[in-house]
Amino acid sequence: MNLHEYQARDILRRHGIPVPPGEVATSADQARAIAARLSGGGAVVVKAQVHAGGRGKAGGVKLARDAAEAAAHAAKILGMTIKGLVVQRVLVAPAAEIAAESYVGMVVDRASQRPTLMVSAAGGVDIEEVAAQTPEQIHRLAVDPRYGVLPHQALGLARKLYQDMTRARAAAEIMQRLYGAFYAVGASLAEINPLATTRDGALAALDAKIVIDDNELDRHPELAALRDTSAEAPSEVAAREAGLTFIKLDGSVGCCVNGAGLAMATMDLVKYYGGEPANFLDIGGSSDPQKVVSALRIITADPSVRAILFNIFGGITRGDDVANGIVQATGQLPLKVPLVIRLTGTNEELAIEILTKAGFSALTDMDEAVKQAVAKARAA
Amino acid sequence: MNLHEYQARDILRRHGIPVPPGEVATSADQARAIAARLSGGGAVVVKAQVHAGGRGKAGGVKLARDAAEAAAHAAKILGMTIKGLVVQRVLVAPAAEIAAESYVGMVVDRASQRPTLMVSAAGGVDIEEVAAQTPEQIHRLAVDPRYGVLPHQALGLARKLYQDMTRARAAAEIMQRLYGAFYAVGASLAEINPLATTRDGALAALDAKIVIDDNELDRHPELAALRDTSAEAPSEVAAREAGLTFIKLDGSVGCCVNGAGLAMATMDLVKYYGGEPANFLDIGGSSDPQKVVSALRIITADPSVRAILFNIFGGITRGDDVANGIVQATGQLPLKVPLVIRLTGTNEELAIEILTKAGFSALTDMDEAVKQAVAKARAA
Amino acid sequence: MSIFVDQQTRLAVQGITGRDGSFHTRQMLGYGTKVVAGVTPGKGGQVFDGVVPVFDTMADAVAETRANTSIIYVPAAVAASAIFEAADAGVALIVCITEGIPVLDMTRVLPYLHERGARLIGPNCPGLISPPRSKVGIIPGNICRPGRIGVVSRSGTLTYEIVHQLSGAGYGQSTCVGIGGDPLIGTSFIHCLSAFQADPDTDAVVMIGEIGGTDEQQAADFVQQAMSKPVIGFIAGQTAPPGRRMGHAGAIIAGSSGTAAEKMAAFARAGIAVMKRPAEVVALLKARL
Amino acid sequence: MSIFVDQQTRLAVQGITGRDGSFHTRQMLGYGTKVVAGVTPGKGGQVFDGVVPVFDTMADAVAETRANTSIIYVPAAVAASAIFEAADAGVALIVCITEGIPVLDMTRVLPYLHERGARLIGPNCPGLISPPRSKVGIIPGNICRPGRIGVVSRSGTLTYEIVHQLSGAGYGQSTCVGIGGDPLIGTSFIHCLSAFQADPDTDAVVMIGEIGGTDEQQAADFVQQAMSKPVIGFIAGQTAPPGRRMGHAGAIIAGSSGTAAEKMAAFARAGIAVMKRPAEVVALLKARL
Repeated sequence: MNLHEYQARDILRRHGIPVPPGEVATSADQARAIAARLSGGGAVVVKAQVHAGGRGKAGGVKLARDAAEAAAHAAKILGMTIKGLVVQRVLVAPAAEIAAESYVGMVVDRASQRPTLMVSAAGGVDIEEVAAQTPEQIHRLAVDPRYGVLPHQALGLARKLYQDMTRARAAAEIMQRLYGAFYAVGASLAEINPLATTRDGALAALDAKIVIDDNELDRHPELAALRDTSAEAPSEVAAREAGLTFIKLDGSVGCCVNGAGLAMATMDLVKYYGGEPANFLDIGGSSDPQKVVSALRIITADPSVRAILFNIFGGITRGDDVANGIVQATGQLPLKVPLVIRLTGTNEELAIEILTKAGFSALTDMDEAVKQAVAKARAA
Repeated sequence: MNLHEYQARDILRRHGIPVPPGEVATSADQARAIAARLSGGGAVVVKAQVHAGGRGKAGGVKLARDAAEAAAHAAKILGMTIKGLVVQRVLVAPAAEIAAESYVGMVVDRASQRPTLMVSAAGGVDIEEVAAQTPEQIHRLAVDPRYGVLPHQALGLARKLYQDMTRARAAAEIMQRLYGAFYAVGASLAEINPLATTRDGALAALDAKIVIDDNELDRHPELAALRDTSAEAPSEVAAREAGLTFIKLDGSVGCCVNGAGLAMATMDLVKYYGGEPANFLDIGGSSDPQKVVSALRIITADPSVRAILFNIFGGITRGDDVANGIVQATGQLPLKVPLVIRLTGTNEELAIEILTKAGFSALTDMDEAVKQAVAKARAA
Repeated sequence: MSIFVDQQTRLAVQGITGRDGSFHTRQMLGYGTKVVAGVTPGKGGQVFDGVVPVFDTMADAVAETRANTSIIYVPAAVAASAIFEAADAGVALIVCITEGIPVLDMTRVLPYLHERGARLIGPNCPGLISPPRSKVGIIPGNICRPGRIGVVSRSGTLTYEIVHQLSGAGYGQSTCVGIGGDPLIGTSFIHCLSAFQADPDTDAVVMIGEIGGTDEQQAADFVQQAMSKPVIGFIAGQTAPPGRRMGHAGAIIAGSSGTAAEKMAAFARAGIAVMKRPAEVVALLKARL
Repeated sequence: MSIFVDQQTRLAVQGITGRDGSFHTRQMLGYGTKVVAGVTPGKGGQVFDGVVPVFDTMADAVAETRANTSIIYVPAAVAASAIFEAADAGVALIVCITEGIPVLDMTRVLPYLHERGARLIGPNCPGLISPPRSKVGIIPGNICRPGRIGVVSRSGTLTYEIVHQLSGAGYGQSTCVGIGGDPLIGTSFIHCLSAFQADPDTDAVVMIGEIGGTDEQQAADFVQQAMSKPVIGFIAGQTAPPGRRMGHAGAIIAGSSGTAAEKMAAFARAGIAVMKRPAEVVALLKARL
């Protein structure tokens, strides 16, 4: 789960990392008031709070000389659409005079299986680009989670960013605290970019990004409450609430599959046979007919969908349950697009009987089903 | 540093361990008010807050049927002397109806070098006695501090105390939290005794004892502030403030030594030659003359001291510094008891010159010096 | 023969009385797996289906039944704890079916297992099966046939699809291992490939990967350097968009890293025959054997 | 010969620019110890007394000077961190003089050292000396003589007292080791006794213990089972009251455990000659050699 910048800043601040003041506004008037209160008459920055990179290029980050200009910028940014997401909130913060910018991030490195600090003196830009173009500018520390980030390790890393020992010590402290925050909130990514050196030589976390591991949300209800469903595609919100994994794509073949690997392979096969998948959708291992109903509702809500493909390999998932779900769902909301069903494995015969009785036909071969679905989507 | 029961209870409560209500009073009126507020008209217990075991036997723990009786008990207990310590505070807490009592404690086990949970179903009594008489009733878990107390380990231990799984789970949770508290406050001992099972089957930490590692106090000023100097011997408070390690004993030969091992060996030698040491006193490794002055002041404040013995083996400690300290101190407060000085090692000649000039004589042999000091203490 | 599980496997089921645990215990018993113990705290003393004794703790289960393998069906919130418990009890192989374990829990679990020399398969995996008698997990026994092809996969149903193709064409399996779809897992492709290479009863290996991470790339290097047996590979997720978690927590393209194209190229470079679609597995295998 | 330190010892001083560090570095240099590096973060590039290069980190110091031993004189609050750093830098022997390190810090430090196979002497110890040339710590060189008696002690000045008696009577020392007065220490009596037993240039060992813990009792068992060389023992604290910390954090009688009487009895049972007072060391040694 992505957090907004302002939420990430709050978490870092609570963990003792120096974060400059800043508050969130949902209207131009609020933005004006915050600017007046925090800036002391000076310049402020107004930043769109959306789950998308490249906010600056999209015009979602603006410098304002005073509170009036902050209100004007906020009025423009609020309601703006950035990468398909409507801006509902802006962060208003005093503009800092920046002497230098570093990057400090925490991830779990899959290869070493360790929580890993990544830092770079090339901050303020996309770290992916730094990694691609000047990988030697990125320094890593694979942390032993049995001991945490040890002070000398953090200082050694900080010295790669700062010559000055006082600043290096401050940065080392920030790295240790970032590690603490990372575990405390169950993050899969926590980054400070930039970690700015201000004119007076102090360090400040100017922008922050935290992604929470969805698997941690059950034990962190206070974080789950931070979810901003208004910043997500409604279909994905609905899918999550129905216990489905759904990702909207741009094609015309709606897919409903059991199992993530098979779902990806099905999408790939749609593409292989000349079609374009409209979505990734995994109904999971259980075989609750209600999930099938929800899945069909979400798929059919997408106007780009021209044909629907079920691909079910029964294991734990029972074919008859899926068949019942399809019959039930199509009874409730009659389909306007063709449906191709591939179904094999557990209770295959029973499933086919149920479907046949309801007027559907079912295939057992995956390639054949995908070909038919692609053809029908084209024809529609 | 020992904490009072009420301080230890606060710490456990903050770490999520179920501790029944209870507040501290310094007067009978306060005790009455607390009893009225907390008990709902029922019985309360009034407990002396002193750093001494056996409070119950000494009459420092009383059950009161109501607030009036609580005030009466408090009036009696406040000001009472238990093992040489004057009671300044009482804890007033609602009396619990107890079905069973366990013991749960955390220490660092020196042999395994591990933080260790010790538990026993035989709670409510001195755990030392249980260990001596029925050691099979004590169960231990050496914790790997790299991982902390793992849930299954705590549950395995809790099952040795409780058949009932709900209670065992609650106890396991308490053990994990006690471990967390132990590290959080830098304790060398943290025990709940008894961990009571109340009539309704819930667990509650009725009495708690926490000893903080003195070496942690610098990083925990909030704990250092809990020190109750009124509950300690004034000579020891003065010694600590002067940077000396001092322990009052019952003999007549005052000892002033550099180094803890040599100080103990000096006391032992006093005893060996028929005397009794009046104290343990280590002036430490540095050789600040001011420490010698403080040491002499503390030793001479003890009316039982009949002779004073200096035993200095110069290493880091410079003999001339000690000699200067002795001259300075005896100039400020003339001695009323004989002084025997043994001094060897670094700058021995210079030291003897300083002492001789000031009218003192110094020996270089430890046995000879101790014999003389014992003889002088006897003669005095 | 087979890898990791065989007739010597004595299985303890952690969470045997739960919905999934009880269902799959029956399936495993039906297949012939030696399920010797179940564990559910508070239910010690019961006997599951009249045949499997239930214990309060893994320590008890191992002490009483000499279980050498455990399988975990407990909820995600307590799954890491169950793995710790199994490792402490001394079993050599731990199979964790549970999906949804926080990654940070796994960062602490993995070194613990490493210190004790215990192997973990999973989490978030279908387990493994060595037809015809040893099934530890949830892979449907009826799609498998005894044989000489090793199968290793990050996926569940996609594996069934491919195993189904193999069995249908007469290619039985020595062992099928689902290593799991999470970012941090106990047993990697390389561990399995290495075991299949050493197994005299495995002739070829089918490796089913997906987007995310670099496990497949490392496996490709291993195949090139250390394997003499033919390997057929598949990568799911060619059409997956970057930055989105495709169901499996581990199936995510981070930046430009972990794409299907990258992995398929690594396979090709290492001499691994790459399926473009699952149905190609039989033809590719036939050409290599 | 000697144990733990010798002419091959290449020493890095952590905290070389501090009050204690600089004083004792001069003492060690004067004695002949090969002090090859100093470490003080932020002072890298300086040269201490014109002879010892100073580095910002232990890693730099080891890389540049091939230091194989470190000694720590930093304040207690950061001493555990200094030990971690030394272990990470790969030195084989770490001597920690610092007093006042929290015990819980040591519970984390000790497994870290163990994982890396590094030996720690101390903390809260005077270090060690192998006369006539290698001194790593603060034991005054002028009271020691080269010779064939091993000395191991939990104490500082009490050790000097006994070494002084030995040297005065012509008994030089192969190595004197102060293992430290804290409850948790890196090197126990047993480690030292075992090393002295193996050292061809040590004829007998003087072991100086004190109240608290059971290290001496375990050492007595070791002497009985594994040592052929004579051992003379002393225990300080016969008159210590229970429950009070006698200066050293480790010198405390907990309940009825760790008393001097108990330890002296264990010594006697193991055939260790027990001094009643320090001055007896020479006579007892003479009788045994």
